[in-house]
Amino acid sequence: MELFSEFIKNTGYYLVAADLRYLIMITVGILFCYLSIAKRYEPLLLLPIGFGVIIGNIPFFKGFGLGIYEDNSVLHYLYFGVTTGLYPSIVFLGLGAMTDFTSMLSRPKLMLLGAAAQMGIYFTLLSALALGFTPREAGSIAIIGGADGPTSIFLTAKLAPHLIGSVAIAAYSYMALIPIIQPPIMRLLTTEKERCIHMPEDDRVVSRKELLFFPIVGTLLCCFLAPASIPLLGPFFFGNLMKVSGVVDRLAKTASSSIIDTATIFLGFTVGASTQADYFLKPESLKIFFLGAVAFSIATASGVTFAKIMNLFLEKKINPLLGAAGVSAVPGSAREVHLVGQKADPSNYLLMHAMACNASGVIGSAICAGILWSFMM
Amino acid sequence: MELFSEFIKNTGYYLVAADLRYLIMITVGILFCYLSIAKRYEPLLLLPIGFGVIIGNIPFFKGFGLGIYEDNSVLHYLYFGVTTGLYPSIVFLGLGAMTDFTSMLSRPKLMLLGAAAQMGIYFTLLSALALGFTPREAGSIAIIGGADGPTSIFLTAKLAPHLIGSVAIAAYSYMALIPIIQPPIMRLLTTEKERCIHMPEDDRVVSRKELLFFPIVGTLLCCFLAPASIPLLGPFFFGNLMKVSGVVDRLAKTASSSIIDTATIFLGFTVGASTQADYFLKPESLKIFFLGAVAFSIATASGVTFAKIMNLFLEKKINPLLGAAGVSAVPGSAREVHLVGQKADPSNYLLMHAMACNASGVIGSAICAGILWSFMM
Amino acid sequence: MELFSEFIKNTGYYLVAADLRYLIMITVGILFCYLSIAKRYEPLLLLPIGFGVIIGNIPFFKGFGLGIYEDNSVLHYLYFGVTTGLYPSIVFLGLGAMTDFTSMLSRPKLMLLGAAAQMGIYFTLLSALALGFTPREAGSIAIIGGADGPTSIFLTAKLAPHLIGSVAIAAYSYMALIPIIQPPIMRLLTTEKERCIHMPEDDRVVSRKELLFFPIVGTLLCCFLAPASIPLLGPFFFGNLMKVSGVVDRLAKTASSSIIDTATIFLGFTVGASTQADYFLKPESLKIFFLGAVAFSIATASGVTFAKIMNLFLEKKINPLLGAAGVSAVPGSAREVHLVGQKADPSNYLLMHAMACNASGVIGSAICAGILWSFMM
Amino acid sequence: MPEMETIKGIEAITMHNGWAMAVTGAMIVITGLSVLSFIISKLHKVIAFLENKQKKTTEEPATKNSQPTLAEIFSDDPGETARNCQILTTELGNSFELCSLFSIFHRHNLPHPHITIRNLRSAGFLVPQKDGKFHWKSL
Amino acid sequence: MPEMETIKGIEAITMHNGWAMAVTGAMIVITGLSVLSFIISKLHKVIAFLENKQKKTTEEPATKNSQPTLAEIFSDDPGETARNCQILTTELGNSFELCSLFSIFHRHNLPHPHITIRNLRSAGFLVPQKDGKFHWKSL
Amino acid sequence: MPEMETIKGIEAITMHNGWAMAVTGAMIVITGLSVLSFIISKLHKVIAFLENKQKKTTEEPATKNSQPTLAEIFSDDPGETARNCQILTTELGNSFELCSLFSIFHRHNLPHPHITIRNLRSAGFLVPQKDGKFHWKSL
Ligand code: NA
Ligand code: NA
Ligand code: NA
Repeated sequence: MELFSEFIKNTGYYLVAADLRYLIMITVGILFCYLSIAKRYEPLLLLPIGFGVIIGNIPFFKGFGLGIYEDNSVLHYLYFGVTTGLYPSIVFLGLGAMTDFTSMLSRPKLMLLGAAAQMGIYFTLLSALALGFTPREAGSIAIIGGADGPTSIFLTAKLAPHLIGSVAIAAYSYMALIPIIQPPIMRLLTTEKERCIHMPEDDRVVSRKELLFFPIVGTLLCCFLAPASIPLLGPFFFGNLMKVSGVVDRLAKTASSSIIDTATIFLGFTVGASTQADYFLKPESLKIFFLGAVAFSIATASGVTFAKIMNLFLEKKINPLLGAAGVSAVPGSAREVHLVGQKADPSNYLLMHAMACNASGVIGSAICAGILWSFMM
Repeated sequence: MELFSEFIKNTGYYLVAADLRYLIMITVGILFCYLSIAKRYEPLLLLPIGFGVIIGNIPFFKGFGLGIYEDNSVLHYLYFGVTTGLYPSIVFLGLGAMTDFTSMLSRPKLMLLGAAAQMGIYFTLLSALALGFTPREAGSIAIIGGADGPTSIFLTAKLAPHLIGSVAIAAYSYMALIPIIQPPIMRLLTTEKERCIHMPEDDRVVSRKELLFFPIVGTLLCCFLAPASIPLLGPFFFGNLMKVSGVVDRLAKTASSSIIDTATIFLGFTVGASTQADYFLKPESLKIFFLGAVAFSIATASGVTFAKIMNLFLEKKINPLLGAAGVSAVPGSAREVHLVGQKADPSNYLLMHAMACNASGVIGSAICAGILWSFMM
Repeated sequence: MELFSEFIKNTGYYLVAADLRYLIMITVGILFCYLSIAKRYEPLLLLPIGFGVIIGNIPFFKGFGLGIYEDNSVLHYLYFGVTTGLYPSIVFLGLGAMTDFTSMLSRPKLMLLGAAAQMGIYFTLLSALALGFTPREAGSIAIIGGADGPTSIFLTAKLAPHLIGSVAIAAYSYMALIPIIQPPIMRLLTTEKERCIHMPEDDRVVSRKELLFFPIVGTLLCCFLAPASIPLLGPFFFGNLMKVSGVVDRLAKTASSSIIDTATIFLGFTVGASTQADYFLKPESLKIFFLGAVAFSIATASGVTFAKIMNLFLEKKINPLLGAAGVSAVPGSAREVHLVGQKADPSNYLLMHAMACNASGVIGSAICAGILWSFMM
Repeated sequence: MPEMETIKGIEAITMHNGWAMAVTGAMIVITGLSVLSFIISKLHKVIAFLENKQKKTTEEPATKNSQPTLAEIFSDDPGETARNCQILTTELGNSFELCSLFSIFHRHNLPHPHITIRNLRSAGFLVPQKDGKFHWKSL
Repeated sequence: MPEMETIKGIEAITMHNGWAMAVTGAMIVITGLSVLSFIISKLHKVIAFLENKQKKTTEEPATKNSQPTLAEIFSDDPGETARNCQILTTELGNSFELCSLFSIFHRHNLPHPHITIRNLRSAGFLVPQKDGKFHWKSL
Repeated sequence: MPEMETIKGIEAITMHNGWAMAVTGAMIVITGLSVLSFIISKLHKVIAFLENKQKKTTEEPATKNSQPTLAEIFSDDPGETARNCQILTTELGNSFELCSLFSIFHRHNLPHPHITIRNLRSAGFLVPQKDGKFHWKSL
């Protein structure tokens, strides 16, 4: 009988009564699952995270090797790939093997928009410092403005591991909410006439040699500039070289299927599980969420504004909506840019150009991660 | 010349002469390979284990970093996934992504049989204690009655790691021997008339929403009840949600192919290799084998008996053979139930119902693992 | 401003100016990429290594967790599979699942050539000792003569981890250069008449049972003889048994695709990255490169010579070119043998026989790795 | 491992609290699965109830909200349509089966998915592979 | 790494027992592969011998034992046959090629595998996929 | 985590050197991507230049060096051709699509790849699989 009552005291039902925060988090997890399945908001990210949130918030008796923050638990071992930065690096390997740089290589000017959209990062850095976060925490929060999940997780794992959950949840939430966040900002900052600017369609045929040179040139340039971005950009350009080389197709295929899928599953699941209520539900998390929204908005705004500034100097005007695609959030932001453009002028086709900005935004935020990391030495 | 004689003394030939137990184990390994290839008894499990047994019992010079129980050996690193419980968790992820709960959801009553068949576990627990095993060892041995390989390995890794080899070999051996163990017990406990009971074919169409709700409801219910089953049931229901959601097909496909295959290969191979004769060939192993046979038999018997008890209260009688499928051992026991049923009445079709019991048996034994683990805190 | 100059001092541009050796290595990396893509020299190996060399030689600020030799860096964790020998073992698992021993089983005599070609290993052992290397270093360098990348990396990881980069680069470079190294030696040591010897085409039909017995017999024989070769030959024969058994096709398929591809990518990439200039560019590396060339040449020569000696005793002469295929270097050396044979007599068809020697050469060099390792205890 | 002087038999069971463990354990698993079984048997009713409720509150916004915009981007020019489709189908990876494509179009409520696909094929934007799958022509 | 004052040349070889290592190593690998080569060359004879012996002792139980029962489960109703086949073929995974199915039927000594498969297809239980593989209709 | 008495606002930014970090960081990323953008825009010219230069120095050895020897190994006997092709195509793995085979033949400058493949098929050396891929007949 004693054993029975002991057991009852260790069930989740008993434990949750003592700490209702778990229920809040489980509701959040279910909401994420719902959004990913019913609304199809970035399901590859939201579903694993959502279910991870549920699993991570089932109350359990501590000190027993079950929780993600306890040594020797299965979740802890799987989480190792997050805290060391392994999963983000591996995801970037697969992303590289999936990314087609043709569009970007034929429109190099658009790369600048991918740089401009990173301003959200630095603005958020200042805001986070002003809100009282330490510099290392502020750097982790700022990177949410890069709108790139693995990059955010990687930098946070290096700078402020205790914030991984909050930063990841914020980053992925806002990436899923791109269709809600970006369009009003885009419309606010552009005139109807600007939104109607057509982009020239076929700038130039990109040769196979260019595609081959790019990952090597890109590695040398970006990684020399910010060596701390090696763990992200190294695998990224490696994956891309495997893809475009055409001589190691089986490796490229595995990298862009089994390898990235495996890393995605465990990354999402454990990041979700790391939101254990007693670690996660703190005022800081709310602040981070607030800052994340600021970061995304500023990033969008600065991309658009920069495009408008460029237009002052360019003869052939750029559609300033494209600036919003520089925040990466592949391919969500590209799609939004395209849709807003089409609303203004149904014959306007911005998708390929937006993808070019997207690709450059990924590189841009990885560089920023390297820069921020090296600042916090 | 000295070097040569030194080398000879370190060959397996020389070493095996000093300890013939290795030869016994190698014979067992070859037998497992034979059964899996020639008789096709659960080849996905028996072949890796069988070859692992061979590899693990090639005599070698100790203290050199070769054996599975020596730090720094390749086998030791691969075995890490067993001792930490990682492989079983990952296998459950894949199993979830492969399991179709439609059959079970349309016949909820049959779930009880999956619970009843777990009685073998508790009976074996008592027997193992009576034979002088410590409670933690007894718990590990008892779980063999769950007839679920990964579950057994997981619990043993947590409770009594020194028994992993014996428990795993016993569990998998008896799972392969299901066609020999179960039918006599089924026939002994049922009348010809009972075996002829037909089951209604189409109970109800299961909607997609039910399939979507089930993994979440199941997680909340089972994991709240026995939080220690999270490492098994968490990934299991996660895999299932990925499958039924239909929005992350590429992840579900990778989970149910590359990921589970990889875990299966290394799980089987290293569990086999962990049967190194000097660790394995002990009186305890024989006792464990004996208890394993008892566990399987009692599990089968209690499933069948419970079905007969249910029939006392039900208007629409259940075919009691289905109780035997509650031991899980997917899909072996379902097949046996079906075949015994068909022998009694060739027009009797029990397969889908037996699969429902199977699925519930998997959940049942994972819950039992959680219960036993939490008892041994 | 201070921050800016601090940042500049930490860029690769600034650091490389202080140590131009990085530029040398990056050039080597680019050369490897070029050879693999443009010349298609063993791209599955050279491309990952080449890009790894580039990544590993981007100068960075030490003590920050970026370099492969720094704890806690992503590269360091990925490199773990090299230093422990895990990647080579896993590659051998996949190789086994891809290797078809039919050709070798129907021509057992040719196995001897696979043994003879290992003489290059022992000759190099003596040379390396004479050049002042320690016995453990000499053993690692000698294994280059086995012409088998994973085997070389495995043994070096066990005996002299500080040489992994040099040994691996040497082994893979010469494997890529097989078409340049082997033909002159073959021609030098054989007469036109010998090169024209035809080999009987269909020696014997190999039954499925033979294919099934072989991996088990091979394991018992080779691993008993040299237990230290278990980590290579164990997975190798395991993979092969999975393949030929036909009962675990899904496992065999995963082993020969996702699993080996993943190990190949990370093995190549991290081995390449381990050539960090300040660790790699030393006089020893040059000596190792020199000894590697010697090893390959002697291995080729001894294979050919041994075949000629066998011919003294055989009634049905063997084409001595086949000896050169005993160095393994699958399938490059088999192709060279075939091409040189065809040059002498366009109707001569040596490919299948050369493949038999190849397969035996792989086993031979794994045994030699075991022997050398056990000598250095 | 049990030592020589281990207590055995009934005594051992009692000492280690075996009876309580067995009874409690058995009770818990049966209770657990019974409750799950009960909930499952009611699940479709709960879902039906939720659906009715939801239908009333969200039916209209749901149709207004997300997908139609995507249908709009389909133009008469097959080239543009192809590019639009390509972005809709990034989730499919590099190569895919026509039926997956069809189901995506269907999900997005695009008009005449069959005709669209046929047009894309005949215009060469959907390139058949030898294994029966298709990939997009590089644009 | 060798130090400056390292002994080199023949002396180094002798000191480190190099000659013995090289000779012994070479001998062992040649002996090993020779024995393996010899065994391989006799393997088919050993197998033939074992097969003959086994045939005498196990031929009858083998045919009695496992597979025929599976043949029995094939009924006239294609629906039932389909479900039976499905359980036989769990090893194939979700999608498979007809030839794998055929070889499983063949292995189980089922009568007329070709006809069975054709019936299953025409009855819609075997659903063709675009990639030439098939999956079972959900039952 | 920030303590209670944490400095906040502008003061905190200044104290932690925030302004410098933000300005420097922004400058670096914009400079970096601008340079990359510039290099990319010139890349095709660099490549064209390299190609011209390379053409002059390596055109002849390139054709002499590696592939033609492989073309030589194609004989009239389809059996031998099959085996030759098989070794050329180890990179394809066990099963492959005809188009991959074709591209390898093409890459090796073999004469009439289409005819060769057709001959190999009709002679049964290339065995079609159900999924549209092919494998080599075991030789
Ligand atoms: Na970005
Ligand atoms: Na069970
Ligand atoms: Na070799």
